[in-house]
Amino acid sequence: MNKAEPQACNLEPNLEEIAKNIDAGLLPSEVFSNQAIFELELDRLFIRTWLFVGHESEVPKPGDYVARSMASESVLLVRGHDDKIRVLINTCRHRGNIVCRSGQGNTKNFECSYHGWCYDNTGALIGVPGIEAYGGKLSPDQWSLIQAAKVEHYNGLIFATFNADSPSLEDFLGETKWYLDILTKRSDEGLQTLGPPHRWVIPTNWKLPADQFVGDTAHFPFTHISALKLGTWPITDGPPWVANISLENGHGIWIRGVEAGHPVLWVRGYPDSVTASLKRNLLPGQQEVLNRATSLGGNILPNLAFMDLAFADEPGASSVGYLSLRLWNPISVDQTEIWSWCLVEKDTSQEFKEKAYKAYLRGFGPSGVFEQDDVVVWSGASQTAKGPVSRKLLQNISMGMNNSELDTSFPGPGKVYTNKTRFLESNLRSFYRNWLQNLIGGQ
Amino acid sequence: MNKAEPQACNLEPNLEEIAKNIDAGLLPSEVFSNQAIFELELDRLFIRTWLFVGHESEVPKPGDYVARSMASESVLLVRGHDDKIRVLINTCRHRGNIVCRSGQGNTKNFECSYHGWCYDNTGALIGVPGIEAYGGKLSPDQWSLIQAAKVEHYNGLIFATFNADSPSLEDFLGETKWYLDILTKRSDEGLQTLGPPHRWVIPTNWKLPADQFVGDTAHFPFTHISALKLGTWPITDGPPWVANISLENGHGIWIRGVEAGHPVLWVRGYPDSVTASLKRNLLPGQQEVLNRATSLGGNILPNLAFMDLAFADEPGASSVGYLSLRLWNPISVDQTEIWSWCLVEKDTSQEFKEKAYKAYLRGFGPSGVFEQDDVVVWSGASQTAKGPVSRKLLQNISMGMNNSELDTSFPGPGKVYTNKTRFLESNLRSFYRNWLQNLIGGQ
Amino acid sequence: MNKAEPQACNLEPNLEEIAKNIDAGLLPSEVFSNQAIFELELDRLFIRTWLFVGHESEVPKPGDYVARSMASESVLLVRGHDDKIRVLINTCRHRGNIVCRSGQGNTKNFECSYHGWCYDNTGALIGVPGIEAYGGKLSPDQWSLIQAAKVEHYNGLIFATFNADSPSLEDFLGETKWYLDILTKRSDEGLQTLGPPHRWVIPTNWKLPADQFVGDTAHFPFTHISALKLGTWPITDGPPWVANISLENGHGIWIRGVEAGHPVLWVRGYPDSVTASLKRNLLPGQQEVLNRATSLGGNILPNLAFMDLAFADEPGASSVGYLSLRLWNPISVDQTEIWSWCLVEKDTSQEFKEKAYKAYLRGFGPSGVFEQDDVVVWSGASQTAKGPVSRKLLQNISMGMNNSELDTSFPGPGKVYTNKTRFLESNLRSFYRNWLQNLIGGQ
Amino acid sequence: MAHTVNDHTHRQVVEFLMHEAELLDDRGFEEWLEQLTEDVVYQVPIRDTGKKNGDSEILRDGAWLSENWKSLDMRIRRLRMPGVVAEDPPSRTRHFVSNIRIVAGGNPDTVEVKSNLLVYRYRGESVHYDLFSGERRDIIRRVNGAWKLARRDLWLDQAVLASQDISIIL
Amino acid sequence: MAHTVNDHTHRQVVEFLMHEAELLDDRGFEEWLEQLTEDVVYQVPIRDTGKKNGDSEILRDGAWLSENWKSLDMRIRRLRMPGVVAEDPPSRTRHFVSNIRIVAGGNPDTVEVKSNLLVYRYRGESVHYDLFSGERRDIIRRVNGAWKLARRDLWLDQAVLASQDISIIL
Amino acid sequence: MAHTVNDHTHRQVVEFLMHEAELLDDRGFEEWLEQLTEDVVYQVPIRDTGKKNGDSEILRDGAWLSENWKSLDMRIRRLRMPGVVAEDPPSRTRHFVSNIRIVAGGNPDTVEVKSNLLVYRYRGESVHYDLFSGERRDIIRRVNGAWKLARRDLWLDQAVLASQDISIIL
Ligand code: FES
Ligand code: FES
Ligand code: FES
Ligand SMILES: [Fe+3]
Ligand SMILES: [Fe+3]
Ligand SMILES: [Fe+3]
Repeated sequence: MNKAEPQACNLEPNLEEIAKNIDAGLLPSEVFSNQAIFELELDRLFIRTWLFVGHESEVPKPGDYVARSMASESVLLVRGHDDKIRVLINTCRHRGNIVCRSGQGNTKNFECSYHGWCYDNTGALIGVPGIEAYGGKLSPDQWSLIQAAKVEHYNGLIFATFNADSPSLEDFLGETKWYLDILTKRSDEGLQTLGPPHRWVIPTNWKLPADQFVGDTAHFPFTHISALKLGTWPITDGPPWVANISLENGHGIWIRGVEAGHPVLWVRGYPDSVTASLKRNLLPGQQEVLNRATSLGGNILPNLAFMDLAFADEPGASSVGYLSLRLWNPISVDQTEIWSWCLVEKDTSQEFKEKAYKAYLRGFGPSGVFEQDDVVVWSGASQTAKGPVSRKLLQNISMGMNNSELDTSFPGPGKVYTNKTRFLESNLRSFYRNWLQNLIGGQ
Repeated sequence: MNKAEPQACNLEPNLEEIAKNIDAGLLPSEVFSNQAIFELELDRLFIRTWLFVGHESEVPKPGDYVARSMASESVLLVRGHDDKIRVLINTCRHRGNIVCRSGQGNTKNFECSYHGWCYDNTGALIGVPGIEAYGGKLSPDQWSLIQAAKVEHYNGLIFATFNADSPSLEDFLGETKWYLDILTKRSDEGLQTLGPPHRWVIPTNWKLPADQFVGDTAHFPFTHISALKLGTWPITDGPPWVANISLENGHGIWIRGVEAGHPVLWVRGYPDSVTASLKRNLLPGQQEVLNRATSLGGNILPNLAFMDLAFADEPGASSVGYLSLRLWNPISVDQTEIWSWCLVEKDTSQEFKEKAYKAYLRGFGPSGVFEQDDVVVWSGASQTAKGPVSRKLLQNISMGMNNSELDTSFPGPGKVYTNKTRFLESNLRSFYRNWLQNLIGGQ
Repeated sequence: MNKAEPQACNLEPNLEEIAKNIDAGLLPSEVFSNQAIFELELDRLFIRTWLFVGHESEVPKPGDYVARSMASESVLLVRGHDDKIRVLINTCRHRGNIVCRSGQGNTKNFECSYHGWCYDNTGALIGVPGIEAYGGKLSPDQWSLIQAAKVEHYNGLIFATFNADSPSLEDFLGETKWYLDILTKRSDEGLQTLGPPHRWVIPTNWKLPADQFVGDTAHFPFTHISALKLGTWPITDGPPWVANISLENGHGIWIRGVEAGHPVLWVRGYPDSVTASLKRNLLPGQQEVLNRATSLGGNILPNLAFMDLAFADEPGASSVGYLSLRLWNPISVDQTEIWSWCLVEKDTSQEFKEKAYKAYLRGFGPSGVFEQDDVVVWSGASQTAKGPVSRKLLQNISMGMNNSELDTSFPGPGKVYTNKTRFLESNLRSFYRNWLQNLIGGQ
Repeated sequence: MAHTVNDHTHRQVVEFLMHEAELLDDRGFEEWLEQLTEDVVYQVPIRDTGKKNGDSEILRDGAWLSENWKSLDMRIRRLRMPGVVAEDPPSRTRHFVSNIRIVAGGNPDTVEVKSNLLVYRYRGESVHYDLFSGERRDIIRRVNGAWKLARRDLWLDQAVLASQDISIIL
Repeated sequence: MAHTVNDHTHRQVVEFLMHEAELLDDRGFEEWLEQLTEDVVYQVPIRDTGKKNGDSEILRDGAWLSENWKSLDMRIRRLRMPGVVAEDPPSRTRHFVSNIRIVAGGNPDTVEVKSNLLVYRYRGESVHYDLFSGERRDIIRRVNGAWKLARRDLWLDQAVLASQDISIIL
Repeated sequence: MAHTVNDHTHRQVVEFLMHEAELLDDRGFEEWLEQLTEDVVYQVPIRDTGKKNGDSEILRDGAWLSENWKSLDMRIRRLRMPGVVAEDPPSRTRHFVSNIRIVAGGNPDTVEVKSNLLVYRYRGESVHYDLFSGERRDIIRRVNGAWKLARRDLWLDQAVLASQDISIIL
């Protein structure tokens, strides 16, 4: 179908000028519509940095695999027969056919349907029909499936990178690890995904959802005004407190909660086992965060967003705590595929899990009453950014730039911005500064 | 869906060579398919010149607004609480969300659904939730909605431009005003639109419909051979007379009618009040034109076309006069959105209005028997212009170049071309010459 | 609809490096996804070389025409009133409207629906309404429909080229003629098409199907493993023999059959008249080929592929011999329109023809059990070639490069590669070498 | 949910709608015209995008089509003429009529019937097709024993037409 | 192919489905809710792309929607609120319900019915539309003489959603 | 507009068509095959774009499919094989059958029935889908008390196929 919409623009971007603007709290709209910037993002950011690909619990047994996308490169996340997790590019080395067309499964081998080249579940080329035809010049070990240069996980969250020279995952996450611990180490048994990830494609540049998740707490009472009235958001006592925590490498965390001293952990409805284990597994400061945050979200530049929150499945029902993960898969300058997971602690009851999944679905899944509203504003901003006049405008990301304090008493790492108004965009500035650094540094 | 059609070409256009060809009555096909030319058109023509946006009668009361598109920039045509008409770019200054998603309405304020920035109906930023977070550094008056640099109207036809240095609307229209008067000043009460504009998207470069409206009287008996047989076109006496009137700034008017001395005003079926007022309001020469033209059309470069004609709503029924306006909204090099209005004098009867609206619908609306045929030829020419051989061909726009007289006895301004054959393309040459001047001059 | 797929890449191709890789048996994936390469192909290959357009039997009578596409330029293959076959570009010389919108027919004239210019069935401009308006400056003979520079046929296969400086069709076909004779001269009465061509659009770069047809015999037992089990492929005795025959100008032929001395002509089920005429019309060596090939296919660079084979219409039924032709029409870098014909000798029985058409439909038409599988692998390879990592990979086309013999005892021309494994890609290397030569040579 | 018409009438009405759609798709336009009453009213209103929640459209005084017997006859005569550029070669249409709801049967010779309409339109030799979606609100009247279409309001679901024209009969 | 329900019930069930679809398209959401039993179960499962031939999907423990009366009521209340960004202006929907198959009638007050569903959704002022395709497997129960929807399983045919959201009721 | 078959037969025919479509969408191919007579003729002709007004197609001697029981059985056996590249993972199809018109019932055991067919086909994990639109002209025959499909002509509305293949049963 035709779209009665303007097309992406093709101006040559001036990265230095963009840098200056970001420092001044201004963001050129064209970062959301310029085709050249999108191509730079793929080349200098996405294929050079760590990308989230899935959760350990999705491939529990040797031979298990799930199909994923790393910046629209189709890959397979596989647990090999050696129990090692790899990320294999889903492209046959012979003539490029897609090796595996299934979304998930368990297999010993991947056999290409074009000429029968056969790879085992570690990616090794183990069968070439007619190999004699190569007169001994084809070394199978040089024609195995291309693997991501590194695959590492942090408490079950699996990341991969195509860049062999990248820092380690731990270094890449840096200060963010302290916060990820809060989400992933509450239970001795760890997290599990509920159901397969949701996948859908939305008409927006990938950075609009990413920058909202990194720190845009300000949109909440406006975009979600109707959803907030439904009675599924837990009500707590205590003076409201909101923070933007800017972390190394463009990552960021936001917290919506209460000031210290008014514990809200109870809203998550954890079973005793989790309440006990989190006391053992988390530092006191981390426990304090859980006790202050009714919701806590963030973005790990570029492609992983998360939100950890307490939410009820029905109006007036008790709330449960779950972790939602989001993967941004950039399809084109104005199309992004979302992958979305719901995770809970393994040692919660079946009833807790069902409640959590429904709370997730009805709130933040593709049919969720919060999610629906976000897509509209993201696609709106992505569309105006193509207008022949609007694409030359500067957006304003200076909120809190001249009125926020660093909360030095906060127990966690990073720059913890907060202010009385609870309106902040600190993390957005840090996100865009770092994003641009990748584009420039990659030159 | 896939389209089994070639794609737009990307050759670097040689504007000087195009200029020479136009002077020789030749037009390179690639002007309809070259992506680089399309981008030049947006940058150097559309966002620098006057664009038609609507009719005064569409926003009669303070607070009334309609959503419009200026070269695919989404704008709002609003009558502010101060009764002044403005054109506001529909892009929130904060983060670029679409401010207003409604097609029309009446409002005091436009509130952005992302973070609640609120603009009044003059575009002024009057509310910023959490403004304290800017520490006094955000001056709302610097973050109001962007307005078109100028908005002016000519007898109710509203135009706007993004270019503060443009000439006045009156200067831009120039000689064309004399003809617009004929269409807009017949009644003391002025014109009114009937119904909302029709909008549809057709697979053609915008210049093909525009150049037909500017002066292609020659296609009429061929493209419309079947529609002409239906008995809705009024039959008049008098020797047929056809003219191409080339006007300043690439505008053009064509007339299909009769020679002087065989008055045809009666075909328009005006009520007495209009017949009387047009005698008062129009110059004798203008009255003569109305008495000679069964139909009169034109194009104001780039985006406004019009046709004023007498037409019957049913075969054999009496004809009524109405004015049809067309706005060409370029979506891409081969997609154009059409906006189409039907207008009549306010002081005609309800019956007259209904008859006029049906005559318009059945003839020239998106389901009209004339309109349908035009889309086919426009899209045909737009498609061949992409062919790897055809895109290098020169089209012929020399009709009448070597055989037409300037009718110096004609009462109106401009170069009035006419000839015995009644086959003319004079206005097309003037249209393209001026179009190119914009592209070159804008360098 | 949105497509959750990466976009074509735009890197500037390094043709010299591609040449080196091809010599080493390596093929950069980006040849299937790079937009710049696609545009070079149109400009330097498709519009400069001979393209297949149809079969003589499709336009048997003066005035007969069929609409065709030459590299997405719409053309008409017409037999003029002078009984001469021409290829006319379907673009009106006046303003570029499509002259004829019908897929086939018989006509004296083509009249343009825009302004009535009328061309006869030789393309001559014979009518210009209002020609007086040109003041004698319009010479109709300079404004006739553009014709292909040359139209020639080889035994009924009609080719055309836009390049007046191209070699003759006979020189272009060169060694391939010897093989085409086998397919086209078996009967004294020649071939006839059965039904109109099938047309469908598949999401693949055109070279993937073309390179499979030129010599990829290796995919057969893998891609078609299920179809081969259905009992429609004829079973013959004799030691299997497979060859890749590389011919001048990038053309290639493959044969799947048996070694000499185990005649398999019988599988084609020809009537006596054909069995007799092919003995008269074919050289002994050509007859030997027919006696060794249960199937024989090939590709004439760039746009014609063919397959001549014996196939049963139902499991277990007797097989019949037919010729299938394929035209690759490149729509975009990742979209190809296929045109597909089934031909048989005219002097076969009605029953034979029906059987052949059903065998074709069920095997290799758009619903054919073999065809379906091929589209999947072609589109798979075309899609991975867009991945930000995969597009930089080198595919392997070295099969047989270091282990194949030239069969010098084979009666036909060209380099006849064969080996014991029957796995060969010799023709692919020759195809790509020649393809690249066109792109480089055209600079 | 009461049966507003008896089974016999119900089936007749359904068959009338099926027959009428078939005539359009088979290009039996003249016979189709015979299925209309002489005073037929055929309207395709414009639906605009309003702001107010709960109001999925504001129907102003506009229409995509506003026809009577004479104007439909005019359109159909044109479809048969040589040189009808918009429909030569003609579109192929397919009218998918579903969700038939007979809403009133006060007068035994007049039936109000709603149905959902999806029209697939294909033209020429591309792979492109158009879809039109909407609701029909018809009034069918028995004239001399035969059912005829007396009024049709087709509420198209689009605000901007996703088709280059309406050259077919919807 | 035995008639599992009598003609009368058959027609009632069909009319129930037509009425229910009409209420959704007419934005009569509150009245639509009244067509559901209080213990209604409304599920839209996820279908994933499995490898095994013969298995066109693997239904794991996921869903696009998993609703009950309260959660549907919540969604509908939201649709009526000012500031419901996702549906202001509201989508226009058209539910095309066809291939109605009444599969069981053991209990005279409970009917199992399958149908095919195509939903056309248009929003705003573009030329873009969404299509949702799937099969409904419903259980309809007679409550105090009126048929009510007691369970709906909608098997959507997509694995990756070709729509930016599901903000409408399918 | 006369009732050409009685209500009972009418309902049986409709249910036959619904059941047959369900079998295809549920991948019950072998059972579907049992719904065909042994001498079944299954044709999908090619419609070409002719010039003459009034002739929306010229049906020449070509077809997209031209099948009998054996060839359909062959296709179905293939769909069950491992390594059937075209359908692994399998397409999901939805056959929307509407506008059912029973056109003749001269012989009580043979019924001619036309219907409109829209097929939605989804495959793999993209957001892409195919739509096939056309008219079915079927002959249904009663064999030993059970209705069977004896002949199907499917008139697709496309001239150029808007799908990469026809690997499903339409
Ligand atoms: S492409 Fe995979 S084996 Fe050839
Ligand atoms: S984008 Fe409008 S208020 Fe933030
Ligand atoms: S475009 Fe063909 S006559 Fe003018
Ligand atoms: Fe949000
Ligand atoms: Fe016209
Ligand atoms: Fe093959």
